[in-house]
Amino acid sequence: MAPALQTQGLVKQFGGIIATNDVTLTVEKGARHALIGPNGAGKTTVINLLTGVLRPTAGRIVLEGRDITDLEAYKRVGLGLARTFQINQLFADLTPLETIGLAVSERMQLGRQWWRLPGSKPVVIEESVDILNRFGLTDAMNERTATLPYGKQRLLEIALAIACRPNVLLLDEPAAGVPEAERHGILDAVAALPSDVTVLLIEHDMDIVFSFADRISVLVNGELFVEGTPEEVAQDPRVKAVYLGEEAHDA
Amino acid sequence: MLTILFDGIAYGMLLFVVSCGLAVTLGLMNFVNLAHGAFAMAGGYITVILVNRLGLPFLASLPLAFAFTAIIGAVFERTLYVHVYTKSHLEQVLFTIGLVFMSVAAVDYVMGSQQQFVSIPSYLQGQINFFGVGIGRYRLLIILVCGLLTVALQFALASTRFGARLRAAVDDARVARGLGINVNAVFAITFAVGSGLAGLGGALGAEILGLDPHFPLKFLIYFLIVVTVGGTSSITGPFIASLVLGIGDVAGKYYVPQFGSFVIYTIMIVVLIWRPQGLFSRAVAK
Amino acid sequence: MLRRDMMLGAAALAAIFASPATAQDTVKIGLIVPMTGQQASTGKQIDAAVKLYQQQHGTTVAGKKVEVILKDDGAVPDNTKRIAQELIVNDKVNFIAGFGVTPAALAAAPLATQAKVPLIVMAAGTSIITERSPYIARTSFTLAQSSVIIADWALKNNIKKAVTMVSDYAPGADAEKFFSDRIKAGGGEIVSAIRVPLANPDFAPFLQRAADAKPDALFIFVPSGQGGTFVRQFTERGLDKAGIKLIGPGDVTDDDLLPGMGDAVIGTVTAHMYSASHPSKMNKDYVTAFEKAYNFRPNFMSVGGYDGMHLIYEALKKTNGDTDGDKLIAAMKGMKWESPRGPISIDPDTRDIVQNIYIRKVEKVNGQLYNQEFATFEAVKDPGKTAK
Amino acid sequence: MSALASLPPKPLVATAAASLASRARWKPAEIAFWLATVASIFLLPSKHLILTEIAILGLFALSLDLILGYAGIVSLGHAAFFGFGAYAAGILAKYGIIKEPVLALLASGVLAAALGFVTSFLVLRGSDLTRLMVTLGVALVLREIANQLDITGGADGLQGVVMEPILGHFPFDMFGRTAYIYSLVTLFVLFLIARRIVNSPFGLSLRSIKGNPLRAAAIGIHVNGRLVTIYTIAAAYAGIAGALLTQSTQFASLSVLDFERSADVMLIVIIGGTGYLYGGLIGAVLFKLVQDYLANVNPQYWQFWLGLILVMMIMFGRVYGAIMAALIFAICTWTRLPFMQSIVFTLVVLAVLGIARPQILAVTSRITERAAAIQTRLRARLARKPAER
Repeated sequence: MAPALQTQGLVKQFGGIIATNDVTLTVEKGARHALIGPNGAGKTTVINLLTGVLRPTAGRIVLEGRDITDLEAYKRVGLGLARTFQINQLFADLTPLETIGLAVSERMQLGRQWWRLPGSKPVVIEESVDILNRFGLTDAMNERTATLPYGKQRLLEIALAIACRPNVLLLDEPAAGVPEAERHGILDAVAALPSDVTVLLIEHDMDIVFSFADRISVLVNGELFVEGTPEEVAQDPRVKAVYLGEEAHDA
Repeated sequence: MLTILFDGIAYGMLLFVVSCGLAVTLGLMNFVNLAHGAFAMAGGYITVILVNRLGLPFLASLPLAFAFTAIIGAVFERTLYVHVYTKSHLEQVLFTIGLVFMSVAAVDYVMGSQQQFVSIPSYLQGQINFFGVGIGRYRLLIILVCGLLTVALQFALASTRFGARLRAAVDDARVARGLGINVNAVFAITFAVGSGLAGLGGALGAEILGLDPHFPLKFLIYFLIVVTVGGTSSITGPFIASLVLGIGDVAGKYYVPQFGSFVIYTIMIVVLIWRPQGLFSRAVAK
Repeated sequence: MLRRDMMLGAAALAAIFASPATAQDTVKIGLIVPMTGQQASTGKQIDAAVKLYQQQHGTTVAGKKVEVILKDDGAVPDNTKRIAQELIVNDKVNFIAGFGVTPAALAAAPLATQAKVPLIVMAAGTSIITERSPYIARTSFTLAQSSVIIADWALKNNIKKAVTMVSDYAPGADAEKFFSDRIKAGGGEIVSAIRVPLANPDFAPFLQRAADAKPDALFIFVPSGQGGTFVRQFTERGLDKAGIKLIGPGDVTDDDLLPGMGDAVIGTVTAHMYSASHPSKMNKDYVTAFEKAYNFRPNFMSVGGYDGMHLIYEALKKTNGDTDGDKLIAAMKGMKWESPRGPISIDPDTRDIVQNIYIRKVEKVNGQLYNQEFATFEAVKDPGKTAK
Repeated sequence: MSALASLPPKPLVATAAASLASRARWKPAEIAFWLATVASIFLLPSKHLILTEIAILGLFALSLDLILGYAGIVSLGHAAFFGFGAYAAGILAKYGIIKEPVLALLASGVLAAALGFVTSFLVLRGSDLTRLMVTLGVALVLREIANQLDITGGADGLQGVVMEPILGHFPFDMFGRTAYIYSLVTLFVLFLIARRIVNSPFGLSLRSIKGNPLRAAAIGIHVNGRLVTIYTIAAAYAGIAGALLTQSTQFASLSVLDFERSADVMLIVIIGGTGYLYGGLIGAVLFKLVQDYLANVNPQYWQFWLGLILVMMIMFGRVYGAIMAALIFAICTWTRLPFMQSIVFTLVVLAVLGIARPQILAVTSRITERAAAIQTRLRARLARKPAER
C-alpha cells in the first residue's frame, strides 16, 4: 500500500535563496504527522509546494502513488489533498453556508452548472449543514463571513478544508492567533477529524504537537533534520539543542 | 536611418517627460491620476500665454511652466486629491476622469477649441546636418532637457534625504509619521513635482504633439502605455520603456507605414503578456 | 390585460403622430455639428456663422419664423444618426444641417430619404455623400475639387515628381486619388503615396519618408486642426530648404489656425474655395462682422454654414414657406448666389456645390498670416461626379 | 461530537435551503423596475430613440458588470467585443449572409464570444493596471484593423446596411418603436440568463474567485477556467449589444471600438454600482439621461458639468455628491452666470468644499443616520399595525 503523501528531494529556490532543500518526507495513511520547526524554517513553503501554490525547483511529490509534481493546485484538491491556511483565507462577502456549500458542490462536480439555483440540490445542502453543525457554525451560517468573530472564522477555515472531503489534510497552524479561551474549540475539531483522513500538521505550539501527533518531522533551515515518534524527537539531543534551544531563546 | 533613430529617441524622451509624473504618482503614491494629461495641457497653455501673449523668451518660459503647473498641482492636491488617496483605484479613475472632463471644457472655453502653437525662437528651428545625419534643433533640445531631468530625478529619488523620506512614507505612512516625517507634505510636494513635470512635458511637447483642449484624453493612452510597460517601481523603467516605444513607433511608421499605428499597441500587449508587472519591476511577491 | 395596454399605447401613439405639427408657422432647422471632441472647432465655426447669418438676415423668412436647434454629436456617427432621427421625429424639423465629418453625414443620409427632409452638408467633404440621398445638398466643398485644381496648377508650374501624404480616411483617400490621377494624366509621377493615421501625434517618420523620396512637391491633406503641427514639422525637418514645395487642398492652412502657425508656413501653396482674405466687399464685411462678434477668424467651415443658411432661406422664399421636402430640394437645384467666397451655385444634377477654386499662397499681411489668392479656376464642379 | 450530531436536524436543512434560494428571489423593486421599462414603451413614445440607446448601453454595462462585479476583472477595452459584434451584425446584414435580425444577433454574439474566448487568456495574469492596459490594447488594435480593412468600410464606417423585418414580421420603423421593443426584449432575456448565471453554483464560484482566488483554487475550483468562461459569456453579451446598435441604426462606424466607449461603460458600471446586475442598467439610465440633458442645455460645455458630477460623487458619496453638483449647476444656470464666471465659481466652491470636507461628511453622515432611524421606526410601525389589527 502506497503511503498517503511522499516527497523526494524537494527543492525550492527563490532567486539565490534556498527555502526548501532536499526534503524527502513520507506520510503514512491515516497518520497524524506533524511538521515542526523554528520560525523561518520553511514550513509554509513546504505546504505551498505540496498543494501546488508554488512549483518546486527540483524533486517530486507523490500523492497515494500518483505523481502530482506538475499538477495544478485545483486538480490536487480533486485527488483528495486539501489544506487550511495559517492566515485565514476566506470569502469575506459569502456566508459560511455559501462557502461550505460551494466547496461541497465543487467536489460533486456541480460547480459549472449555471442554470441551477444553489439551494436546489438537497444532497449539497444536507452535507453542508452537517459540516457546519459539526463545527458549531449553524447559528452564524447566514451571516457575512467578514462579520464573524475570529474564532468562528478559524473554525470555518478548517470546515472548508473538510468540505473538500480530503484523504490528506494539511493543517497550517490551525490555532494561530486564536485566544486561549477559544483554543479548545479548534483543538476539539482537529481531534475529531475522521481517523481515515491522513493529517499533516504544521505547528509551532509544542503542546498541540505532542498531544496530537504520532509522528514528527523537524525542519530547520529548509532541511529535514530529524524524524521519528514524539518520544524519539523529544529525546533527541540535537533537536533539543537546535530547536528547543532556539524556542527558549525566542521566548 | 540615423535620423529615424534620433527622431525616435526625441519622441521617446518627450513621452518620458510627459509620463514620468504619472509614474511617480502611480508608482510611489499608488494613485491612479488619469488627469495627468490635464496638467500637461496646463503647462502647454501656460507657455502659449507666456510666449505668445506676454512675449517672454521660450527658454525662460519652460521653468515657469514647470513652476505654475506645480503650484496648480499643489493646490489641487491639498484641496481635492488628498481626500481620494485612500479610495479604490476604480473610484480614483472616476474622480480623475471627472477632472479631465472639467479641464477639457474649461480650456475649450477660455482658450478656444482650435490648436495653439508656441512661437519657437528661430535658433531652435530647422535642422543641423551632423555628418550627413539631419538633427532637428528642437528635438535636440528635448533630448538635452529630458536627459538632464532623468539624471536629476534619479538622483533626487535615490540619493537625497527627500527621496528617502518619500520612500519611507510610501512603504508605510504610519511608521513614517512615527519617525517624524511630515507625510502629508511629502505627498503634496511629490504630487506638485509630478504635475510640474507634466507641465514641462506639455510645454515642450506642444510643438510636436499639438496642443488643443482635447490633449488630456488624446494622450492619456500614451501615458498609461509608458507607465505600464515600464513598470512603476522605478524611474528607469518608464524611461527605457519610453525610448523603446518612441523608437519603435517612429521606426514602425517609417518602414512599414501601413502597420505604423499597430506598433505601439503591439509592443505593449507583448510586453505585458511577457512581464505583467512591466519591463523593469522588482519581483515583489505580495 | 396586456392586449388592452398595447391597444391603449398604440392609440396614444397614433394620437401623438396624427396631431398636426404644432406651430405650422415655424420652420425648424436641426443643426448637428461636433461641439465637443477633436472636431469641436468645426462645430464652433459653423455655429457662429449660422448665428451671424440669422443676426444679419433676421429670423423670419416667407412669413415664417426660422428656429435653429443646435445639437452636439461629438462627431460620433451613431450619435449623429440618433440625434437626426430625434430631431425629425420629435422636433419635426424641416431641415437637418451641419455634419462635421463624412461618416456622420453618411449615417444620417438614409433618414433624409425616409423622412423626405432636406439635409444640408455644411462641412464634410467626401464626394459620395450627395449621392446617398436625393434630399442632400452641399454648401461646403469636395476634396476632389481642390485636389484636381492643385494638380493642374502643379503641372503648369513644372512639378513632375510629387509625394502624396494624406490622413487615412475617406476624404484623405479622395484627395489622394484625384490628385494622383490628375498628375499622372498630365505626365507627372507620384513617387510615394503615404497614408498617415487619422489620430497621429508625430509626423516625423512620415516626413522623413517624404524627404527621402526627393520629390518636387509634397501634396498634403490632413483634416483642419492638424495642419499647424504638420507645417511646422515640415520646415523643422528642412524640407522647404531642400526645395520641396508644399501644396495641397486648403485644409492644411486653415484660416482658423493660420494666425498661430508661425512664419514657417509662409509660401505654402494651396487650392481652396475660401480664404478670409478673399478680396470682395462682401467678404470683407463678413470677416469684419464675424471677428467683431466672436473674436476669431472665420474659416472655410464657417462659410459652409453661412451659405447653408442662405440656401435654406432662399429655398423657403422660392417655395413661399412651403416645407415640403421635394419642393425645397427642387428649389435648391440650380440656385446661384454671391457668397463671401465668391459666386457659387448648386449643381441641378448632383445637388453638389459649384464654386471657384482659388490658388493661394500664405503671406504676411499687416503682420498677420493670410492665404493670398493669386489664381482662380472658375465654376468648378465636383470632379468626383463628372469623372463618372 | 458524536455520530448523532452528524445528522443535522431537518428544519435546519430547510432554513438553509431557503436562505440559499432567497438571494435569487424576485424583489418588489426589481419587478417595479421592469414594469417601468414596459410602461416606457407606451408612455414615452417620443423618447424611444434615446431609450433604445440606453437599453443597448445597459446591456453593454451588464456585460461589463459580469466580469467586473462578479469576477473582478477590470477592463478598459470592453468596446472590443461591442464593436466586434456591431461590425459582425453589419456585415452579416449588408452582404446578406444572415438576413433575419434575431439570427444575425445570435450569430454576432457567438462571434464576439469566440473573440472573447481567445483574448481571455490575456487577462488571466497580472494586476488590475496590467489588465486595464491589455484590454485597452486589444480594443485599439481591433479598431486599427477595422480602420484598415475594406469589408468594414474603414474610417467611413459600414454604410448601406439594410435590415429585414424582425422574424419576418416587424420592420424597423422611423420612430424607433420596433427597435426599442426589440432591444428591450433582448435586454430582458439576456438579463434573465445573467441573473440565473450569477445566482447559480457557477456564479457563487465566481464570487469566491473575486473574493479570494487563492482559496478558491484550494477548494478545487479551476480559477482560470471559470474566468475564461465568464469572460467569454460577457464578450457574447457585449457583442449582442453592439449588434443591436448596428441593427437599430443600420450602420456601424469606427466609434463602436473607441476608447471613449470602453471608458464610458466603465464609468456607468461604477456609478451604478458593481455586482448586482442592476448597477449597469441604472448607471446607463442615469448617465445617458444626465448627459443628454446637459448636452441639450449646454451643447458646447456639457462635459464640464458631467465632470463636476463625477468629482463630487467620489468626494462626498454618490447621492450627496450628485445633489451638491446639481446645486452648483443650478446656481450657475438660474443666475445666468456666463460660462467663464461659472468655471471660476465652480472651482472656488470645489476648493472650499474640499477643505471643509471633514465637516461636510460629518453633516451628511448625521443626515444618513437620521434617515435610517426614521426608516427603521416606520418599518417597525408598519410591522406592528397588522398585528394590532
